[in-house]
Amino acid sequence: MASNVPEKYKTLIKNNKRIDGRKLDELRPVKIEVGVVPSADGSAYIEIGNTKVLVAVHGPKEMFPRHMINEDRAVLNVRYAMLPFSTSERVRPGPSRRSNEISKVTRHALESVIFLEEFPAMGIDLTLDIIQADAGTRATAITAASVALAHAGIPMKGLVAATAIGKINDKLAVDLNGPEDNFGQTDMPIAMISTNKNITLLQMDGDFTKEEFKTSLEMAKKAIDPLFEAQRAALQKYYE
Amino acid sequence: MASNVPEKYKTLIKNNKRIDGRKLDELRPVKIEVGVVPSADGSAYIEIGNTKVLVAVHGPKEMFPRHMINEDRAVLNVRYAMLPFSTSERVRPGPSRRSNEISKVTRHALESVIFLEEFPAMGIDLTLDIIQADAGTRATAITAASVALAHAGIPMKGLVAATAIGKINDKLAVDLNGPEDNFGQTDMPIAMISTNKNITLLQMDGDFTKEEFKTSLEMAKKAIDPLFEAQRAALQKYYE
Amino acid sequence: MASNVPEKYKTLIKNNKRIDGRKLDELRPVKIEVGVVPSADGSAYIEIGNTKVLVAVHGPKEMFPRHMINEDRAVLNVRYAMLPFSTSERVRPGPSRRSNEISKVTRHALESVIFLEEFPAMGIDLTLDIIQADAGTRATAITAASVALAHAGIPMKGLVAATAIGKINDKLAVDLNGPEDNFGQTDMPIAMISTNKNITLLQMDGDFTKEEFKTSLEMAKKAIDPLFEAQRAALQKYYE
Amino acid sequence: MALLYQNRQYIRNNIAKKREDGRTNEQFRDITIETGIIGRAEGSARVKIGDTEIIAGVKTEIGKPYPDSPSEGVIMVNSEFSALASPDFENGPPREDSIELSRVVDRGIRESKTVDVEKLCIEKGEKVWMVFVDITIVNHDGNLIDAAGIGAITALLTAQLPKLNEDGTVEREEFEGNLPITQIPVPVTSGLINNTIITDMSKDETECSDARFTVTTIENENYCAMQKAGPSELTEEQMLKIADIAQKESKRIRAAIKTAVKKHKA
Amino acid sequence: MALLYQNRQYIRNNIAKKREDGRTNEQFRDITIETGIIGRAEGSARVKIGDTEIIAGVKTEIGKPYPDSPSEGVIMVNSEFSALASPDFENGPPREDSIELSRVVDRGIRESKTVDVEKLCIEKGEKVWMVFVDITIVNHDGNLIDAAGIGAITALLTAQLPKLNEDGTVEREEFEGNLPITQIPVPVTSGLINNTIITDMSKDETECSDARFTVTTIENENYCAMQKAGPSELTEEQMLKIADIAQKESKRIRAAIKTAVKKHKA
Amino acid sequence: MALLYQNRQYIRNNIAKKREDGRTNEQFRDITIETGIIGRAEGSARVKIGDTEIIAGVKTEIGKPYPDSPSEGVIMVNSEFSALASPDFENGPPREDSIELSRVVDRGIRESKTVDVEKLCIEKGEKVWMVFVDITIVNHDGNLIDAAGIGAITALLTAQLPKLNEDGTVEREEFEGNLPITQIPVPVTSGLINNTIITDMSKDETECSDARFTVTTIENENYCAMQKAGPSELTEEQMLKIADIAQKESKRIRAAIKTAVKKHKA
Repeated sequence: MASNVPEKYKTLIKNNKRIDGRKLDELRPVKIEVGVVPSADGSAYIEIGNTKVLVAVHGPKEMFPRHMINEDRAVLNVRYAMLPFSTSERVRPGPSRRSNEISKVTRHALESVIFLEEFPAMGIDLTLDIIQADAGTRATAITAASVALAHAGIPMKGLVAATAIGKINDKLAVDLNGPEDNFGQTDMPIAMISTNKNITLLQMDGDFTKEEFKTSLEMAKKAIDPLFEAQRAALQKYYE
Repeated sequence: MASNVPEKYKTLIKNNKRIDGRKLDELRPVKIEVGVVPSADGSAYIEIGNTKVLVAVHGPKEMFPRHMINEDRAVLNVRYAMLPFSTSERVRPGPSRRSNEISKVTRHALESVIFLEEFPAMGIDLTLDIIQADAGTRATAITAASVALAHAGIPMKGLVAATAIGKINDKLAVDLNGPEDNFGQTDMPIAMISTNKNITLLQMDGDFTKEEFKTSLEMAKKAIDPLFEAQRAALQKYYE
Repeated sequence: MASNVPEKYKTLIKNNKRIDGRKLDELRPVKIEVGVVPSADGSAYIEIGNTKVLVAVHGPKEMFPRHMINEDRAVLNVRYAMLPFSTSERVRPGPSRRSNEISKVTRHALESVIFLEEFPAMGIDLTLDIIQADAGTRATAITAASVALAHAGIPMKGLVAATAIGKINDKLAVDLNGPEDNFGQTDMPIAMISTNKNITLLQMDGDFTKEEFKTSLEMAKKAIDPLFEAQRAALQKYYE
Repeated sequence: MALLYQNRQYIRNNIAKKREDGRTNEQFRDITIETGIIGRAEGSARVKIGDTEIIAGVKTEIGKPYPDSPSEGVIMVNSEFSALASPDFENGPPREDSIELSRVVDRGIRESKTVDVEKLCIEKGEKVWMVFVDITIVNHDGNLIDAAGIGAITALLTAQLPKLNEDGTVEREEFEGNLPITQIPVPVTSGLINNTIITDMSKDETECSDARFTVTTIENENYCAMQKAGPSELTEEQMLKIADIAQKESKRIRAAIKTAVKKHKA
Repeated sequence: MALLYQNRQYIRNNIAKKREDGRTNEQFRDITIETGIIGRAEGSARVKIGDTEIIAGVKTEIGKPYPDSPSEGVIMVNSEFSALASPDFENGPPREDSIELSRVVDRGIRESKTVDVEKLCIEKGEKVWMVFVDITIVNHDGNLIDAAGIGAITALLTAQLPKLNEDGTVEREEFEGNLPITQIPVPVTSGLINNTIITDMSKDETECSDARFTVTTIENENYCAMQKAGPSELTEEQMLKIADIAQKESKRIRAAIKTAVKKHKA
Repeated sequence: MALLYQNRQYIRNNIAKKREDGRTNEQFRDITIETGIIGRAEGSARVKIGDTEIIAGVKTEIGKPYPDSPSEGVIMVNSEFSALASPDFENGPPREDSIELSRVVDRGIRESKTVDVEKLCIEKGEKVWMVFVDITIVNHDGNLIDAAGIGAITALLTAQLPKLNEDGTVEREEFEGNLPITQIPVPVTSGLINNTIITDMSKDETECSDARFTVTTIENENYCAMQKAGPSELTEEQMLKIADIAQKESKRIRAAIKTAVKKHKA
């Protein structure tokens, strides 16, 4: 949502096609692979368009630091990081305000589906490394995370997948790519549970009328189905 | 005590009047209010001239961090901070060498009047937030602090108040304001106990002859009385 | 090994003499003094040429931090620091990547001679302060460290001393000084045990043929003897 | 002090029937907005929502623009939990909450283009105004995000730019006009407690809540920012309902902000 | 997970006869090198040695040169253990290992003048290219230094400099040619386990080892960097032997790097 | 090592009659001042007071002036407890003491205008000399503030400014004259132990003391800085007495500094 829009990104939709040829309600190509980090208890690699994320789960295991132990349930520790070479301008290593906030909302996006009470006093570490960023990094990471948690054998009441609904050239569109995110009007990452389509993450920046917001939620509900399918297919393929 | 004195601050005393109209031995207007932070155990708001400070006390309570516990007495934890918007140039949030030192001398200025031995192994947290700074922030904070401690019901053998004696245009003056502090010759913050006028804090930067130092101590002893009165009046008003 | 070599340092060897008059296999003057820090359990001051280092040992004593305790043996904690005024450009106080790495290799250079198993669960703190740096600071510090450890009465199976072999103007030379290190081709710090000349530290940056590497090790073996003598003489002098 | 388990359960079980302080589910506590409270700041505000109190102050500095936006000034919103506000901050896990508060308010101001940052450019690629909005929590009785958001926009609306001298130095005691503010975003947060939607939750209610949803509305009734928080899921209907409440309540709050700013400028 | 004492002893006692995975003492695991894996990076590589996997990426920025080398660009190699790679990193003493890894790879590239930093100067004393090589450990099964070193040089060999606009800004999507790389240093690490020299140690073997020695060789068979690690002493003969192995093995690895780079540029 | 309770009580009970080392109440230990001890520093000094030993070194850099004093150089005094000096520093609460030491010495030099910072301006608003005085505690046997203060001023008095080349770079091996020093402030610290005033306290005495008072005097016998420390109160009379002692003792110490500096320049 920068102010200086380069000429080539002024028109983001032409003949109902987006700059990468997608329709308004079409996701970018999705690729999910399970078990990519041998030393982790669960792991997944995901590509959604040009956004690439590696996710690893370690645990359930002894909880560190000790003073954060919850005697009634496992604690989910989430660490989201953009690798230094994942964007145009190098990202300095180490946590930032942005990455801390995303770690928190990601944790909240996943906690409600995990049976944390089955592992009292333990910790589950979830690492999300953004290898290449082209918009939608938190949504992409969440989609991979629930696959990695399943791979680690952690019991869940459903999968969580996430995408974004945005507004570009005054039209609603699914799963924004980099230029659409940078030069569009609105971006709304949203995460849902596979079983009931309830919402576990929703953030929005930009501009929505009440009607647009309502429509966006409907669009998300539909658009997210292929992600659940991709998650299931990846797990199935791994165990075949 | 900067070297470039603007024209208008070259003469800080004219006809025995200071730039804000005060006499040499006159304090700035004082306003103290008790109980301004409902969630704290004790609190006070103070204005001395344009210097404004909020003070809160939490405790006596469990001591953190644990390894700093003193089994024989309570530990007084002091945190002095200038809020980012309290001065001309924004203050970066977080502790600095200056704020750490002031936290320490403030603690020493108050410890000798508190019956800390009545609360072994406990902690008393004292937070001093400088909302607006116009010289004398540590003195003003100390004056408010003993009111907030009293409001928290912490037993003390007396109140502590503080002011500053300075030298401007070669004359001694009480309770410097901002320009007097910046363009004067000497600044000496000093804290005393109400019961015996003994000194619990004294710092000095600038230039004093032996005689001037002696006179300064005498001036402080007199000047500080209205502060003790204002402290008592504020507490009385609160409990009425 | 900088690229801009000043005129006066282009020729580092003339008639088999180095810029400070030394022969190729000659150490700089060595001076070691024991017991220079009265409050420490062991200490040594060393000058090798213009490189000056103070070393202090505290312990064996209770180990901090507690979670680093090893129940089977003492832990050697090494802290290497260049004092701010030790080099041309001021060194910012506090640990750096470089100082952390040197602390680690120094620890490894000394651990194998200390009977750490005689002090289970304890800690030995070794502080290395570089007062003046003119190349070879880690080697100089290691040479002083085993003297300070001996002074602290810590049992060792031998002394460790260290020097550097370098290549300047295509010739191998012992114990590089500042300009030789900066404008030479290769620097190889090396530490050996007095009893068997085995190697406990070796690092190299620059360029060595296989033959040069072999010759360097031989040169080090010979060059290091005067250092062991200086160590023994300093300890003897102290106890006389 | 954290709530006892019994108190938590009591609040949760009874919330559908009545709130502790007798409010209706969607009812705000009294809001007071004061301006011009800090003489050293370029703009300032004190906001109280019931017993919750925050102070917001605006400061400006001259700095270098970011390489990827050479002709834009910089706006930063920062909120800190002072130890003043609650003893819990010392011990508990406050940092993460503090960061979320800070980020939500920051994004609500920055990404909604509330400040026209292009007007803050002094010399392209070299010098721009950097505008800092710092928010201090003085007393914490819940709903910090709304209080902080109201404080931030009020402080910005009353802020002035210091005069810039010919030689590039800043004249801190003279001013050259207002900040270029384009709109008045107002955040309204509701929470879910035991499946009941509750607006403007107190601190105790927040501790009993399962999820929160902040919706920020601008004057034309459009939404400019949203943030769900808390571990529980929300249904589509609950979200739409909370967005409706926000649209409605924000009008009244925006009117109060405007009144305070008008009074300040009079 | 750290090795149990019994496993440690078993590996140590049998190492002279056979390695856990059946390799000979000086035998490397399979090495695979991929290039161009990160579109946002100026150069990138993924290196696997057995189950060990690292990713290396090159990024460039414009910065000020150091005061004592005003006409030289800056090259920085940084390696981080991601929490991805092993749960041990959370609890144990990883920082020191991480720093050593980082320093050894950094020195291997920087002090060997692998990058001709004088060609990275844009305006003497004012503007130079800063080249960052960042390495992330994705899976840790030992021999991280060799994997990181191979990844760093491969990423540098495939990296391009972004175009510099007339007005001094960087055009991130166009390029102006390769980085000035002068040689291909290859690190090879062997360790000492119970007095036996073992090359390319697995993670378990590393935990059983008494000392390690990394020797970096350039194309003309000369050594450009060395680093001994670990608390035990090494004899002169052991060091010479390990240096010999490095010289021999580095040839094969350098050939693999060249093949990967050639394929990338085709 | 902290004192045992019994030792503390013994020292406190007997202090009025005799000090552990036999000195009279106001008597200093032997002071030795050496100069020019660090070849790399622009100025340096080693100060011993009894077994207390500190090293002070002056370094210079070129930097930007602060925005509110564009034609003034910068002087920074920093003192660090090295782990060399005492094992207590590892465990105890050293940071706060270290900061106070640093601040008191820093203020004693900076706010007393000991260095004429206007003469350190190279180019108004752009380039000034930054002068760093770094003090390292080598051995701690009490009275660090006085030792550090003496070391700082001695190092400054012997310091020279490096030569500035035409092109703005610094020639580190040539010099252009002395630093502009205007006066010689000397701190003298006395403490209160069980109501007795004791000057130049040892480490054990410091641990037994109730309060300390540092008074810094300049050549004309005026005071330029004071700092009370420690939790106990002092009476007016005690403060005046300590200030008297400082005035008297500072003369002898200043003479020793001058002798050392004269010898250095000869």
